[in-house]
Amino acid sequence: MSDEAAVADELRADRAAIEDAPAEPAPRLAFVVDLPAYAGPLDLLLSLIRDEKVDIYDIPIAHVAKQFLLRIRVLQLNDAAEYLELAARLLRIKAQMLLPRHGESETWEDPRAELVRRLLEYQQMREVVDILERRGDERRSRFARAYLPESGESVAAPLALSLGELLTAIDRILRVTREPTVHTVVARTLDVAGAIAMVRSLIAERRNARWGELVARDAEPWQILSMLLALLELAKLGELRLAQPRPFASVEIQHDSPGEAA
Amino acid sequence: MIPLVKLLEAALFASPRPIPVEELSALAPEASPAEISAALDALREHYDVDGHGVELAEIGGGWQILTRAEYTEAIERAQLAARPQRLSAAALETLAIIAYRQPIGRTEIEEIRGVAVGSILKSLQERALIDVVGRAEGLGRPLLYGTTPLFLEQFALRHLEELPRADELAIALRPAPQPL
Amino acid sequence: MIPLVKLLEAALFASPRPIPVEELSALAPEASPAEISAALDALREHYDVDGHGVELAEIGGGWQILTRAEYTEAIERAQLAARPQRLSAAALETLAIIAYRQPIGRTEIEEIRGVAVGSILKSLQERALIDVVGRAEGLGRPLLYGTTPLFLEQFALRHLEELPRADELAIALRPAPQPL
Repeated sequence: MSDEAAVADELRADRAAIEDAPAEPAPRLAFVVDLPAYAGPLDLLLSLIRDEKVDIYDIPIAHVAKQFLLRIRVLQLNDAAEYLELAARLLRIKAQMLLPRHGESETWEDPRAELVRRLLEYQQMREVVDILERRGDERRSRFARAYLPESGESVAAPLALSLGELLTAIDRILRVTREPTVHTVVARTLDVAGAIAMVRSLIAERRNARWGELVARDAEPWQILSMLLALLELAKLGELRLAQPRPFASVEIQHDSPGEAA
Repeated sequence: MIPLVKLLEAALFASPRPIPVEELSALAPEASPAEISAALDALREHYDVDGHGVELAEIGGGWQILTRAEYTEAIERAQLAARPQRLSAAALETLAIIAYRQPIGRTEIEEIRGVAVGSILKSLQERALIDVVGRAEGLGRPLLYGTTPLFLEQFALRHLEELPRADELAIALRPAPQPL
Repeated sequence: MIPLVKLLEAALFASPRPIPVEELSALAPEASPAEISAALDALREHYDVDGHGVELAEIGGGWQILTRAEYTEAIERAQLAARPQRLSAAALETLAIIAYRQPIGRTEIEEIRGVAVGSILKSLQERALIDVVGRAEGLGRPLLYGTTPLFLEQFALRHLEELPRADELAIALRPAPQPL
């Protein structure tokens, strides 16, 4: 078999391994009792490199890629997509390593270089995490004053507002509202109860009102119908009287409570 | 101070409410009630004799450390001067919606936020960050809200157009292309 | 204790959060910065030498009284106060990156961590440990994040420079990211 054919075969097998990874049920390994929680694919890869005691500057890619895929399967990782992406990258590097090198070896660029750089950067960040964790624990082990007796009258303090806070708020809104400007038009059912409540509150305040005050000029048909039915209902209940002085004139609505002079 | 007094001091300081004496006993199960009581006396005396800014008080069956009354006024004055209040996330969101959609009615704001905003509108209005700017047509003629000049002042904006456009924000918030 | 020390103690006792030095100065406008500083030293020394259950700590550009760690267990056992929850590893990683590289955008954080961080950024922001500090130039003008004063507080840092510089970490590779 030629080199190219061998590489192609490897790649086929690798692709199959990736495609299988999430679907295949995890083998229940007896020794996997306490699954460590990984913060991400780089965390997993880094701990693999540590466990396998390999040199980070000279990673045996084929071996590490295989182990990496195995761990993804065993751990049944939830964010599998991100882990699989790194797995695919490892296999790509492996393929590049398998390809015969052309030209001078000095000009050959190690396909692992970018990965190593990222791993080192990630490891550096993990060091900071350790520091933060230690300091956070230290602080958590000491309490601040918790009991705050109520003070007398509290005067409103001046406001501290930043544009950043406002932008953040908009950010949050846009995250939950996908299409903020598009409203879906749905058929509205009549809201007679709402209209009744509104008329009642209006005539509780004033002796009379006119149709034009109750229904806006550009009211939708359902609003006009709701109001009409509400007025008829209230008239039937004897709470108000309707009058139209002349044809096409605005309907007048009068408060009609018993015991009051007309 | 002896260890028991120090423990009581730390617990009284850390507790969100006054502590009844039985609960103080739970702190040091090996100490007798008489020892707890003596320790409380020692702490009170220490604060009084040594001249501290705080004192130990038993109020309504619970023990608490209180700031001495003579300092409270100075403290409140300094706090007020140096620690301006912040708006809650809910209030900021409501304010942001009004800034971008004004004039806007309560129902529309509630549709976007998914929760009632009545009391928030009221407090934003009290702080003069928003105001009623008109009434919508239609049933019930709901009130419409808009931002005030003080709003611009607070955010150091010359005019509303200085806010980033909503479509710019939407682009910024699109899921980024996956790394790796 | 002299009156100024008592006043500062009263104010520090009354506050659940560190009090910035400016606010302490506002308490006693007639005192010079040197006098304030001397009074703080006197208070710290009093707590240490006299053996109190609390101590004075310098955190996030301000001063705060905290209980001594040795009493925490007993206080928790007696259920008088509870320690706040720890942050997840994912949240700490994201915070670490923001602390060192601020102002930094989401995409950049995701490149380093290798995972999406949208929901973590949101929850860190809700906990007020980070905030939007600006927007980057360029397409979409992405939001940039930075740490807040509360971040310093929760990790008992006096200021960001207290974290080791990138080149002091065991592995130094990139030109030092601005420590800010």
